[in-house]
Amino acid sequence: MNASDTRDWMRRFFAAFDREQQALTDLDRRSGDGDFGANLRFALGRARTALENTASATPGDVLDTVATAFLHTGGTSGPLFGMWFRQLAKATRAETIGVAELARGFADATATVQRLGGARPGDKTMVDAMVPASEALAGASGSLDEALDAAAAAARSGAEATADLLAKRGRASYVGEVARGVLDPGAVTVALLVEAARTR
Amino acid sequence: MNASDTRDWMRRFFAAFDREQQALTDLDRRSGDGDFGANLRFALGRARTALENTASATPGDVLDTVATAFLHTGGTSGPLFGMWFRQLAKATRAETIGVAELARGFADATATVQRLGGARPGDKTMVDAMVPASEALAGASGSLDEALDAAAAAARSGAEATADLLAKRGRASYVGEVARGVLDPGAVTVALLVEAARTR
Amino acid sequence: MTRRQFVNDPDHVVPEALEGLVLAHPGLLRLHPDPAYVTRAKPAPGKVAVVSGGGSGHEPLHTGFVGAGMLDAAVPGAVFASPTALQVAAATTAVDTGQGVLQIVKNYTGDVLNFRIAAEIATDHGTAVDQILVDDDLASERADGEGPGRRGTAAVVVVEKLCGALAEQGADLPELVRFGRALVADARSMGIALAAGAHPGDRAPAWELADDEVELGVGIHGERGIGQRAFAPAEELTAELLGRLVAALGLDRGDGVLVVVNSLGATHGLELALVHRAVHRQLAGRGIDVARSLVGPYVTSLDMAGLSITLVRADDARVALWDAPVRTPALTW
Amino acid sequence: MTRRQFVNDPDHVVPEALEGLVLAHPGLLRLHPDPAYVTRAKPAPGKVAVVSGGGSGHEPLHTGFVGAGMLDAAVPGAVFASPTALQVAAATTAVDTGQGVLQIVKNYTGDVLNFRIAAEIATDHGTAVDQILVDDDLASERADGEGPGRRGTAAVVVVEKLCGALAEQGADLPELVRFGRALVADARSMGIALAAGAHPGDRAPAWELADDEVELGVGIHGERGIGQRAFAPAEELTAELLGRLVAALGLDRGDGVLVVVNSLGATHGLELALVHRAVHRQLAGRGIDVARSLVGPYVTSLDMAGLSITLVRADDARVALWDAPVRTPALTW
Ligand SMILES: Nc1ncnc2c1ncn2[C@@H]1O[C@H](COP(=O)(O)OP(=O)(O)O)[C@@H](O)[C@H]1O
Ligand SMILES: Nc1ncnc2c1ncn2[C@@H]1O[C@H](COP(=O)(O)OP(=O)(O)O)[C@@H](O)[C@H]1O
Ligand SMILES: [Mg+2]
Ligand SMILES: [Mg+2]
Ligand SMILES: [Mg+2]
Ligand SMILES: [Mg+2]
Repeated sequence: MNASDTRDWMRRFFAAFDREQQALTDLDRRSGDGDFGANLRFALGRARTALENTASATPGDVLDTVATAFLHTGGTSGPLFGMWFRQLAKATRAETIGVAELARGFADATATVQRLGGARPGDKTMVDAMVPASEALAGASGSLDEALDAAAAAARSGAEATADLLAKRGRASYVGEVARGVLDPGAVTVALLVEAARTR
Repeated sequence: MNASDTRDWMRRFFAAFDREQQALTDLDRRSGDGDFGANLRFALGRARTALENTASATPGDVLDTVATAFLHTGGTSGPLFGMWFRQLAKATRAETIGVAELARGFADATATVQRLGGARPGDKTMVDAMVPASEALAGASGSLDEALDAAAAAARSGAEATADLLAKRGRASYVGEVARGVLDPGAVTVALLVEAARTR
Repeated sequence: MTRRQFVNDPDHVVPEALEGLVLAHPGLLRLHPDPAYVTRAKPAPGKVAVVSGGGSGHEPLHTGFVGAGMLDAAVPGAVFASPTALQVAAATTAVDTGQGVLQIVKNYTGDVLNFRIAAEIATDHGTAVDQILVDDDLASERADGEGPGRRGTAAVVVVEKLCGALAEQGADLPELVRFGRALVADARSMGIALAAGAHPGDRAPAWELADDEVELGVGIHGERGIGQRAFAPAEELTAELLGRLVAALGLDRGDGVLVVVNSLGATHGLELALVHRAVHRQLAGRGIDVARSLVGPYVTSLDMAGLSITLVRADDARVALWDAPVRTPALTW
Repeated sequence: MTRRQFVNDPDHVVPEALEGLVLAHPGLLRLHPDPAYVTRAKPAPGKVAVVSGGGSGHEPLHTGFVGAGMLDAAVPGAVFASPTALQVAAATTAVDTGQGVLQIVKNYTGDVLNFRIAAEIATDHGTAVDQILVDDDLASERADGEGPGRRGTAAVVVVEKLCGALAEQGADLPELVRFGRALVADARSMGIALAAGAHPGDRAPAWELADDEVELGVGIHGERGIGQRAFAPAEELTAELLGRLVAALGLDRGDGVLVVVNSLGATHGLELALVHRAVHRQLAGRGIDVARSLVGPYVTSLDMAGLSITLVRADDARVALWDAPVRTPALTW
């Protein structure tokens, strides 16, 4: 995966978010304060523009540009996704990267989000999709495509599982049982992101 | 008239005001803001206490104590009556005074009120009772008693005449025709004051 | 919605607040309780003393402007009522150190009367007194010159600051009066309200406005203004006031002004700053330079939601006096 | 009654107000528009830089406290929303002159997160950063220690003033952090509201109160408090807050305190002064000495009618730092 592949990844992610934005906002409305979609739209809009105006030599350069856009964004998801991308970028500064770099990057990035946000798996947050994706990459032995398939499936099932959880972190924790049955929008976004990494 | 006579004058004035306070307040309510009675009560209460606690050698000392009480009082009547008494006090600093001193004192005092308040006779203010009282004293040729009788009658008819006037000064000027037919409380108070000077 | 205030006995608001103010500034202020007035904690000898005062409810005016470089004494009346003549006379004679006293008086019947009387009494006591009458409020000006004329509003802060500085520099009484009167002639203000204030202890504001109206030309004593206009964005409301002020002062390209954007009580710092930006840009658009500005609550009308804008013609001497050091509870630099 | 504000586009309130603020204080402040933050016009070399920030709507906090003796930079978010991590990081690296940067952070999830991230980013850029978390609001403290803990409210002004003064005197970063954390541990606040505020552009306040109720323990972001109590004279409401604060700090006869009587927005100076008097007398009645006090709008919550009281244990060192010179738009002596 080189810089151009990474740009394609991000483009597919932007497109997937555009499709799902309304649904994500609705999820945050039912469990939080309803601004998730707007926060993400601001960040991705800024990322899109920045990528158009920035040359990037490595996947890390691309991911760092996206990180900066998120770190310019409010809410809880802005800074946490920002630090996730920023940490991933640090591990992907080679011209071409493979499963090993991605796996280390996902692991570091997820650890950073957990350290900063204090959420553990099962708390009904983005972490519930990040951790299984990271573990799938770490355990992958085949091709990049196979590894990404596994990671995408893991992220998606992690996101799906948030429906049954009771939130312990973030705004959803204020509403308690009311949000039972509602997917966590942050976790769903992680699933969209990892799914977008696949090229087939 | 010595200091003790002057105290008696003031005591009769206080008593007359006590009797008329409600009526005066009603007059100010119909033509002004309704606080005339309260302003006067504050001033006279203060004057009463001050007189009890102050020795006075001349009529002027007594009148100056009353002046100070008025000058401690709000509204328009407080400072104007205060300066009236203050000016009168300046002319009555002999141990005993007669018609001449009183006449000069009333003239100076009335001039001071006119200078400070800018009201002319006919403007429907206290001046409409002060001016005829002052003129009656100036024209008096008989005894002090006779002079005071004449002054009292002049002040009263000046006050009565304010009913037909249209106010040009003070708060009553804001309501215009509405106060036509209403006596000016300041002028009525001047009548009470001058009437209280009589000893028979 | 009912209006409430932090109050004990409504009749004791002013003396209690005076005590609380002076307790907060023991190094700056001294309270004289009866007759009530406030002086500097450290009197300044060898200069003309500057005294102002008026009704309470306009805080920080005037008590908040007592201190080096501004007032020597402030005389507070009851809420929206003049102080008595003897309060003013007592403050005036107390701060005279032999150079005389300049009284700064806002143009209201009660204030004018009581300060005039106070000046006469102080003169009788051997104090030289002269006065500056501040009448900056465009809204109460009548074309025929009749009536009580323009009221005194927020320009009084500029007059107190600049005359205070000039007195500190050793100007004598005639020079102060000349300077101050010329300054007042070059000063105009106008206010606008979004909601009336309420007297301490009162459960209702002094008057109500329709949802789509604002009150133009409000005074600072809870009086209504000269009329209503449609509520509009801040830029437009600012333009409405500025247009009148610029015309009244005959300001032209190349002129400079001192600006006060003043909260009438409940208007927030964010709003004031945003209006100040509009003032700056609109004046720049007319080629008028903002030499200095004050943005904040300086002359309030209890908890009225609203603001006033004051423009004063600036020249080098006035700007230098503006910049001179000042050390009071509400203005320090 | 409908609430209205002086606003153009509600989305532009913060940048427009920032521009208006800096235009009013060109000699003191410099605006960096994107990412937005405010620094001193004249940077101070050779000292630890002090940076704070948080949501807007609390003016004069924090931008009004940038200047000699207090903050080197302030980072404003949208109304009631944290500034972004990159805003804070940009301000932090911009003011570092090699001695490191102290960040003063009010305890809110968003602020804590964004300042922590900013600190990491600035550290990556070679800036030494450490933080003081201000958590003084008694109302949000839970006995079991669970939840997000005490919020950061008006004590932040005291922390910014004293740490600013200490930094100016040349203290290094570890000393500042030690001093600041001990100070925070000795500071408690509590607020009370008579009416909620309204967001710029909103026609209604955030919530309503019954005519005979006040809201106890309100925060500064329009949240409701911990409950209602009966409206009462100012003495009684003051006693309600003071009793809790004195107990929480374990204050005893002979102790001294720094006091802040803070308007939450629309509460008038007369009321604040009158409450300050009550605080003074009630503390005196308990044998507690008020070493210094601040009375005014310092940490507001838009145009909320209400106030907060802050007590901070005083000692000679803290009083000396309080008295040290400061020169900012909202605090100068
Ligand atoms: N402490 C936390 N750690 C990790 N993720 C969190 C945390 N708190 C919230 N989130 C994530 O943030 C998402 C909400 O983001 P957003 O709506 O931008 O923030 P806010 O709740 O501040 O409005 C949630 O769906 C959740 O996935
Ligand atoms: N300009 C003036 N000159 C003389 N007397 C005046 C003037 N204005 C008002 N008065 C007198 O003052 C009286 C009202 O006094 P008061 O109620 O104390 O004042 P206010 O109108 O300020 O409430 C009037 O009845 C009138 O006699
Ligand atoms: Mg949200
Ligand atoms: Mg949010
Ligand atoms: Mg009256
Ligand atoms: Mg009256």
